Parts: sequence; structure tokens; C-alpha cells
Amino acid sequence: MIFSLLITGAPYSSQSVATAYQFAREALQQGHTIHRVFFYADAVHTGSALATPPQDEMHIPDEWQQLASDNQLDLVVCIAAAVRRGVLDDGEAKRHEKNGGNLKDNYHLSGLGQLVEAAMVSDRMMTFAP
Amino acid sequence: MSQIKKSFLLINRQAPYGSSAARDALDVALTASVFEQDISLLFLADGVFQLLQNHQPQGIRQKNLSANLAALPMYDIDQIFVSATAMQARGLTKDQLSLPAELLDDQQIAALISRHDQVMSF
Amino acid sequence: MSLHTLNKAPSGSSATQDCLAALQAGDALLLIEDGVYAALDAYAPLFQHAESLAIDCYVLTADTEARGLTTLNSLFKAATYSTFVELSCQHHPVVSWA
Amino acid sequence: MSQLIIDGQTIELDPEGYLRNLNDWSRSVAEQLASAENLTLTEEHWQVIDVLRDFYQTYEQSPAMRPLVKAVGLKLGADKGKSMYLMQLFPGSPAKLASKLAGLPKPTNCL
Repeated sequence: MIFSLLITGAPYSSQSVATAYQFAREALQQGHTIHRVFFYADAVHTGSALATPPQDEMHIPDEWQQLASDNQLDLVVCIAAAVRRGVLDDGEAKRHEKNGGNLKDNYHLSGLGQLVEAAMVSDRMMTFAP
Repeated sequence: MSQIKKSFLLINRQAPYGSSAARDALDVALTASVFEQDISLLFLADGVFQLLQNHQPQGIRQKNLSANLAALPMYDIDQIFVSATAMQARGLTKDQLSLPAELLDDQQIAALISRHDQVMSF
Repeated sequence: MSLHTLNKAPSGSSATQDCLAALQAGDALLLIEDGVYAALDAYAPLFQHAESLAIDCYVLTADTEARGLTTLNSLFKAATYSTFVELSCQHHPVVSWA
Repeated sequence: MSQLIIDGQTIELDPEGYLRNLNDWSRSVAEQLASAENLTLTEEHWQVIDVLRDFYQTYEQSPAMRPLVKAVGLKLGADKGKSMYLMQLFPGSPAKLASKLAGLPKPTNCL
């Protein structure tokens, strides 16, 4: 089964990003495919390289990054939602004349077309909302 | 890619302006239409407030969602459904809406959901 | 038939009522996050319609345990994240109520 | 190019050549932006730019290609409401290029 995930809740403000993570990990363990994880609305903060939770808390951006690197997951952060909220890769930082990007490795910025494409090619589109 | 055609249902349950949900859903709908997918919009609960006329959001420094929604026909998105229960509970009638929408009862909403390939909720 | 996930408690949001109104026979319901409070016995009357439609009702154990909920409405079966994935495979589409 | 000088007025552009202040737009600004793109604006270009500005006024957003084609068709006639026609006038990415010349906000790279 091919899954894609749409996440709209902010990490740490909403449980949704963590629930989605548990779901993704379990789906992979069962041998399913995750075609794409799309971080939209406040969920774009998951891609911030600057997020620094206390050491004894779940590091949500890191854990997603690790899951992505272990399983070649496509972590897409919605570019319009992200740039508006101050999550930029180096290219966008340059384009908007900011000092530097703060998007974490293994995440990339792209448009809503990536969400639509994911919904087109996946068997199941899962929404994780705040 | 454009040979794949799926039916998308976007469920709108949030009132406009207080959160970005209404705008976020609309942007997904417009993008899906560019990919020539079959798109339906369903407005439930406070989401029906998105369809009220005469939004004047200048005073809260936001863009006009009514104006944005008015572009839906230009994107050939015309399957717009509204919960009759939600309308009634809020004292609203169809002629107060800014777009032509079809009123559905709860059973019709359940049927609408089950006949779509993908459902995204906002 | 559809899988409905619900992540809000019955009070303070219309998600529960909107979700329950959209159920039809053959659907499954999974309570997650704050949605698990709906599995308290006190809210059993809300689920009469779901029960009459013989909806398969689940509650995510990780979330009930996290919240210290012990005695739950017997309508609900315990689910793990693994059950969540299985339910998502068995049902189509998956609808999130938040 | 980081600015235009029009009638002694300095008009600031960002590094991609978009207006920093959308209120600076005028027809002479559009002509200078066009020449920076190696375009000379003809009456046909202006018709499309006017349709775009009108679209933005009405819907408070810049159109994607398909609704632009539709809007042009509705305003200027079916013979012009074709993507080929717009491609000839605004080579490359017509919706994007024409929006830039029309002084609409810099796109969010959303597709």
C-alpha cells in the first residue's frame, strides 16, 4: 500500500506531527511505502534546523529526519507556507534577500503541486491536523 | 502524470480569518485543478461561514477570502457542497452564500465522502 | 468504506458531532489524541447512532494511557499504531476530523 | 538591475527584477520591465496585462495559466483565449512573466 501524509499542525503546539510520525514508522515497519510527507500550514516548522527542544523531550524535526534518511522518505515542506513563516532554504533566503536559510537537511521546500501529485499516486492520503 | 485522474474531496470545517485553514484548503483546491483532478469542496460546521457574502477584511489586514473563493469558477471548480444541518444551526439560508452550492443532509454527506478517492481535511 | 479518525474531545469542538453525523454502515472510527476522551462512559449516548450502524469503533491505546483513562465505553476496541495502519489499509478513503 | 529611473523618479527592484513596492507600477514601469526581458509591449501585450490586473483586482490573487487563458478568452475573445497565443506574447512562462510586467506580487513558487 502506498501512503502519503498531509500534516498541518505545528510541532510542539499540536500532537499531530508526532502522531503522524508514529503512523509513518509503523507503516514502514509493516512494509508499506510512504510516497511523500507534506508539511503544510504550521507544520512547516518541523523543517526548522533551529528547533531546539530540551534534551529529555522528543526531537520531532530530528526524528523525522532520521526516519527519512533511513527509509529514503520524501519530506516536503510547503514553500509558500514556510517562507511566510520564516522557514527558508538557502535558495529562498537568497531570493528574498535574507541572511541564510534554516531548512534542515533531508527536508526540501516545494509547492502544493507536490501534495496534489502525492494524492494522485498514493492509495491513501492521511491528514494529520491540529 | 496528467493521465492519472482522482477525485479529491476537501472538507472545510473552520471559519475564515481566525485561522489559515480556509486559505490553505482553497490553495490546495486551486492547485489540484491545475493538475486537472476532479475536485469537490464540502463546507461543514463553521466552515459554512467562509461562504458568507461581503467580507471586508481590510481592518484585520487580511486578504479577502470571498474574492479568492470567487475565482473557483475560473479554475472550473464547481462541485461545492454545504451541510444543510450546519446552515440551519447557524440560521443561514442558501441565498446568503457567495457561491452556488448544493445543500446536503447528513446521509448525503456520508455518501459524498465515500465516493471520493482522497479526502483532505482543513 | 471510510475510516474516520477523530482527534478532538467532545466538548469544545464540533469535530465529534460532525464526524458522527458523517458515518455510514461499514465505516470504522478511530479515536486518537484528544479524541480518546469520547470513549469515556459519560459520552456513550453520543455513540448510539454509530452503534445502530454497527460502526467498528477503536481507541488508540497510547493516547488513552497517556491521558490516564482507564474505564472506557465497551463499544471501543483497543488499537495500537499498528492497528491504525491496518485500519487505513482496510478502509477507503480515510477522513480526519480535527 | 536593481532600479529603474522613470521621469527622474527612482523605482526600486529586487534582484529578480520585481517591484519592491507594488504601488510604483505604471505603464511606463511596465514598458521598462518589459525591455529588461527583451520584450516590446504592443497593444496585444497590453490587452493581456489589463486582463491580469483586472483578475488580480477581482480575485485578489494572480492566476495560474489555465484561469488566465480562460479570463483572456472571456475578455478578449476565444481566438485569444489560447495558451499558444499567450506563449507567443510572453515567451516561457506567460502567467509568471505577464504578472511581473503587470506589477502583481512576486509569485510564491507554489506549483
